[in-house]
Amino acid sequence: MYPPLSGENLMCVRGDRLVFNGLCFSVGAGCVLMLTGRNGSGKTSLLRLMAGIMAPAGGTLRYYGIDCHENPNGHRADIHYVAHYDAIKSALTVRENLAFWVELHGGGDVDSGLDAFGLLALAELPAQFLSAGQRRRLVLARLAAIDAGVWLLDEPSVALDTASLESLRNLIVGHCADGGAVIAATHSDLGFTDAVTLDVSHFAPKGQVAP
Amino acid sequence: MYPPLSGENLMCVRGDRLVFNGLCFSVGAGCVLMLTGRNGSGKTSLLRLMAGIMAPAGGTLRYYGIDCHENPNGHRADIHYVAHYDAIKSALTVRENLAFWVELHGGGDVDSGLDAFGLLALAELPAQFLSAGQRRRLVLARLAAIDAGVWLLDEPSVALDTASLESLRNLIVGHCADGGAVIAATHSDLGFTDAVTLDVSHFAPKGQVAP
Amino acid sequence: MHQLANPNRFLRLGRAVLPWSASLSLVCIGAGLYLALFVSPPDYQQKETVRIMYVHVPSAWMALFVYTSMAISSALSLIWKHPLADLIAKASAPVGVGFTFICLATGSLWGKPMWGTWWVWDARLTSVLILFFLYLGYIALNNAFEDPVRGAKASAVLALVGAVNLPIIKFSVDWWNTLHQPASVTRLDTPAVHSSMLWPLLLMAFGFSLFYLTILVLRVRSEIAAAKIRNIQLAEAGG
Amino acid sequence: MIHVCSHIVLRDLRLSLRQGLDAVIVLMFFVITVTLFPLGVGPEPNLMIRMGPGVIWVGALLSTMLSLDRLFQHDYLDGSLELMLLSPVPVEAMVLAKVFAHWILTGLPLIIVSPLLAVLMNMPAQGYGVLILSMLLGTPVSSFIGAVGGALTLGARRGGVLVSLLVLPLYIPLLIFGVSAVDAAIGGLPVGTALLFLSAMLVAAIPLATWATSAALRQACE
Amino acid sequence: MIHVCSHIVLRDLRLSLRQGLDAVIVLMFFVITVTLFPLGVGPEPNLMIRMGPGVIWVGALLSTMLSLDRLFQHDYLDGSLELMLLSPVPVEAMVLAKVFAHWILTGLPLIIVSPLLAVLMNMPAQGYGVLILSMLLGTPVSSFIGAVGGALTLGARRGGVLVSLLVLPLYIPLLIFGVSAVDAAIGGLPVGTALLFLSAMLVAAIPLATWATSAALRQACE
Ligand code: HEM
Ligand SMILES: Nc1ncnc2c1ncn2[C@@H]1O[C@H](COP(=O)(O)OP(=O)(O)OP(=O)(O)O)[C@@H](O)[C@H]1O
Ligand SMILES: Nc1ncnc2c1ncn2[C@@H]1O[C@H](COP(=O)(O)OP(=O)(O)OP(=O)(O)O)[C@@H](O)[C@H]1O
Ligand SMILES: [Mg+2]
Ligand SMILES: [Mg+2]
Repeated sequence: MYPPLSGENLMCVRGDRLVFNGLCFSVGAGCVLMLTGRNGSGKTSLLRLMAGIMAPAGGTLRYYGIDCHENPNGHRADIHYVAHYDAIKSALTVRENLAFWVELHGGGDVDSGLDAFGLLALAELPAQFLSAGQRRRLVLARLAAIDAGVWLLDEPSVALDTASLESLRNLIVGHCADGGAVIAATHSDLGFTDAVTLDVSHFAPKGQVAP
Repeated sequence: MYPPLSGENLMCVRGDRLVFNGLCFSVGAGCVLMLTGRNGSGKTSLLRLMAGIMAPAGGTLRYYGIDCHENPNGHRADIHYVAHYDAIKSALTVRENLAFWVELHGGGDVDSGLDAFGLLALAELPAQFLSAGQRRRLVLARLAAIDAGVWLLDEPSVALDTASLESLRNLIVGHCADGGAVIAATHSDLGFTDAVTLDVSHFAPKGQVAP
Repeated sequence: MHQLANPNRFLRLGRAVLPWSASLSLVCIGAGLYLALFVSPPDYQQKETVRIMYVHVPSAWMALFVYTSMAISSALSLIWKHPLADLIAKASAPVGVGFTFICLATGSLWGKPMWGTWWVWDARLTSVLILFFLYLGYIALNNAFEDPVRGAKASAVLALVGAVNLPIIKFSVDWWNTLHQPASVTRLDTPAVHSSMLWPLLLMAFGFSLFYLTILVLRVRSEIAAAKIRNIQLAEAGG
Repeated sequence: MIHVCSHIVLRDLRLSLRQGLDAVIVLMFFVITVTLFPLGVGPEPNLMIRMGPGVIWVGALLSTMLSLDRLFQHDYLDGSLELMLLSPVPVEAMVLAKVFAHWILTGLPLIIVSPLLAVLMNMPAQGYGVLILSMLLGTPVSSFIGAVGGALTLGARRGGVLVSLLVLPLYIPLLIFGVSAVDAAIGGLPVGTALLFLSAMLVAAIPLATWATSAALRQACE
Repeated sequence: MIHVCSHIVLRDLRLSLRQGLDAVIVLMFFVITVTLFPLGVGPEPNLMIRMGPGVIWVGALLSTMLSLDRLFQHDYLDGSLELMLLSPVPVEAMVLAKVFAHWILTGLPLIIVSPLLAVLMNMPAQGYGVLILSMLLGTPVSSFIGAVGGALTLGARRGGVLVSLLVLPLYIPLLIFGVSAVDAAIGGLPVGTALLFLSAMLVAAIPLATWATSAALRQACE
């Protein structure tokens, strides 16, 4: 029984500098993995490796035991990546924004997605009028609308008010209950006491000045 | 003895809808004011009013008792506004980025600014290579490099690691000790127990459904 | 809502004006056309084609007049932030495009017999073409923002900048030697046109102006309604 | 597959229709640039007839080029592109869909107004049919070539100008054959070869450009 | 004040030099567009001589227009503009500084290469001096007008194309007088009036455009 996502001594190089090396991890079904580490330690980079956006400079990434390098598609189709940026079109309404991604992933439930973050009231508003937190909620709504096994969240809690933070937490709990896997990079703890944490800073190359 | 910044029943209209109304506040010298409230309650809008970027649709904003509408410049020259966005040029190095703002405000100390957030090691790196938190630190470095009486901080702690968060806190404490005023909008508390908090949501127009 | 306080007064005024302006403009244009086409004499050299003038000239005047009023109300909206001024300027633009187009079309129709070509790139014609583009630019800019307020402000600035073109159009015929003929009616001294030609001309001009007024009232009205609807929607959408 | 592609097309169409007079603006640019030339060069009728087809074609290519940022730039900047690449939809399909949308929004309108400009340039009557035909063949090619340029320059600063730099040289053959076809028609000569070349370019561009664009997009999101 | 402005200018210059031969790219666009015409229209020498000045001027104006996004767009998107407006520096000074930088990066190079293109268009010798002179007067105007357009379209959808729509009509007078000056020089006629008009436009543009641009920038950052 393989874990949904695991990596063996992954190496990451950004630009021409080594960010981390020999990083191993494994996220079982129904588990949450917290990525911590100081700024610039490579959390975002690691998440991008996991999402298959960047290829690792070394080591292997496995999706249910299969090397992602061999079948990238199978692994991609089952992943949600929530990044620093929000891919929101300000000309489209909130609903249209979400609906597009649903279509692209071949189905899902828009309304329940909006509902999960209390966006139904704003559904018909052009996304340009959204505040920072409302935008973030629209991004996160993808998680609820489209189902994928592995969630990769890069500082998901940014700009969220307490209520939305609560709904995010519930969403994650529910996802894990369904046997999904969640990997979240964050500085403020999301309050998952039982979650495994991985400090990316440990894998920084030796003798590097702390940025 | 007037407070550095105060407002009397301010009204804010974004697009053509009323965001908040009848909002009063006053920040004394050496004080910290925390803006809280749910997403879309108008924290950012309020900060933009305070910065003089937007004119209030109603009410008056006073800088040391003088209506900012009368002399916008005196008040602008003494303000730091740290927004959601980071005005960073990826083609310039970290130092050049900061230096430009220092020049524009007619003087300041670049090195101490960089030092305050441990960016000296990265000073000569092109800003495009910075991680989310490093970018944020570069933005905050302006606070330390250029001195202004009133700081307006919009979710300053976003993407900061614990170390940087600590230095931010120290910076704010030091600023208050020098008789400066700080207004910060945030969802995660920055740990200023003695700070006054103002919940912007209270001033939402009556009978509006919560988003 | 608070913005709509005095537009309401405009609405009341408009309701009073509308029937008169509408009917009167129809009457004037009708009478003018009749006089122009059947009563007024053909020109001794231009023959029947001179009748084009009775459409061409008034529409040309309107093209200039509408832009002028647009520029003025833009200035008002920028200086005194008068919400109604925005609406008026915005409502004027399409009318102006219409008249400018008519002026261009009739002009080139006239040019074929008179100058032997549809179009010459002389100062007058070119400056009117620029006016046409300016109108289009104004409309495009006005609609280019999600936030209608911003659109109004930006296009107001554009309208003011474009106002430079007006004197150029007006005096191009005097400054440069153009094919196009100089002002003969709108001269400071007495008009150099026989009254049998002058009357239909003025009637048409008057009718066109009333037509402009009518359209203005109608469009501003609908604009206000649209603003009201938008407000209600946003209020329902809530925070 | 088709279904998903149609959704991408629809989204792009809706985006640009929402965005006010989007297609119209490109059109206006076309009209204005073309009218600039008589202004610049001086409008002798016979000179205009000589210049007409060339100016119209140049104008069309320039305005296509200007509208290229609509293709990928925005999606790249706000991260949509990255997420699209992560989606199960194959990149090639996405590229085809987006290029098609771009052509509907740019090429088609250009084709529709070009006869009017031909009138302005007082082009002889026998030229019109071929002009439209040549543009029907040429504008899709220009969209495809533009897609490659747009994708290659993603992330490069000054994208806008750089694109034109990459794309314009590739437009030159289009220009030459397009113009020569129209000129031939006006001169009453056979137009077959020129149109044949244009069609050949179209056939070649579809697979080549799709492949190149997809590759470039993947790199851009590394 | 002057000191601060110089810093804004320096920063813009440095930015665009860092960004890979920025000015060079605009320049190449200029060269390519101009060379497109002989290709499109067919290179009869006498035709070229007639077209020469017009094509060069059109090319110059188009490439200025293309480079307008460099003026404010980037600063607007990343928020720099807002912070600049917050700084004690008056907006008008900032606008002047940025327009000046833009001219150095765009107008100047265009002026420098235009003689070469004139050779390419085999323009008679007596035209060169006036060509350069007219562009010396004209390009700053085009930068100023462009600044207005660029500032007005900040945050607008389809900014890029919209700018051209707003700016090109205002460029038409520039084009007419610029070309007529060169034509006059080639024809051995007096060039005084045309150049006078160009200078008049420059004098008028500086205050008017500075005001309009500043107003537009303030609006954009509301
Ligand atoms: C497309 C071509 C043309 C355009 C754009 C055009 C434009 C104008 C404009 C803007 C005016 C108003 C000037 C003012 O208010 O003082 C005007 C007036 C006039 N135009 Fe034209 N015109 C064109 C062609 C012609 C032609 C071919 C003729 C006849 C030979 C003509 C005869 C006149 C006359 C008689 C006036 C009235 C001048 C006066 O009394 O004020 N126009 N035209
Ligand atoms: N450009 C705009 N046009 C119209 N309405 C806007 C615009 N920008 C924001 N709004 C509305 O104004 C309200 C306040 O926005 P603001 O960004 O101030 O909220 P906020 O308190 O900062 O929220 P957050 O905590 O998510 O940052 C929001 O409800 C938003 O919908
Ligand atoms: N495009 C790039 N080219 C070169 N180096 C880069 C690039 N992007 C990031 N880096 C470097 O890679 C390192 C890791 O960046 P990354 O964004 O993964 O850090 P992070 O852990 O996400 O930091 P944060 O907590 O601030 O988000 C940083 O030190 C940064 O300097
Ligand atoms: Mg990160
Ligand atoms: Mg906010």
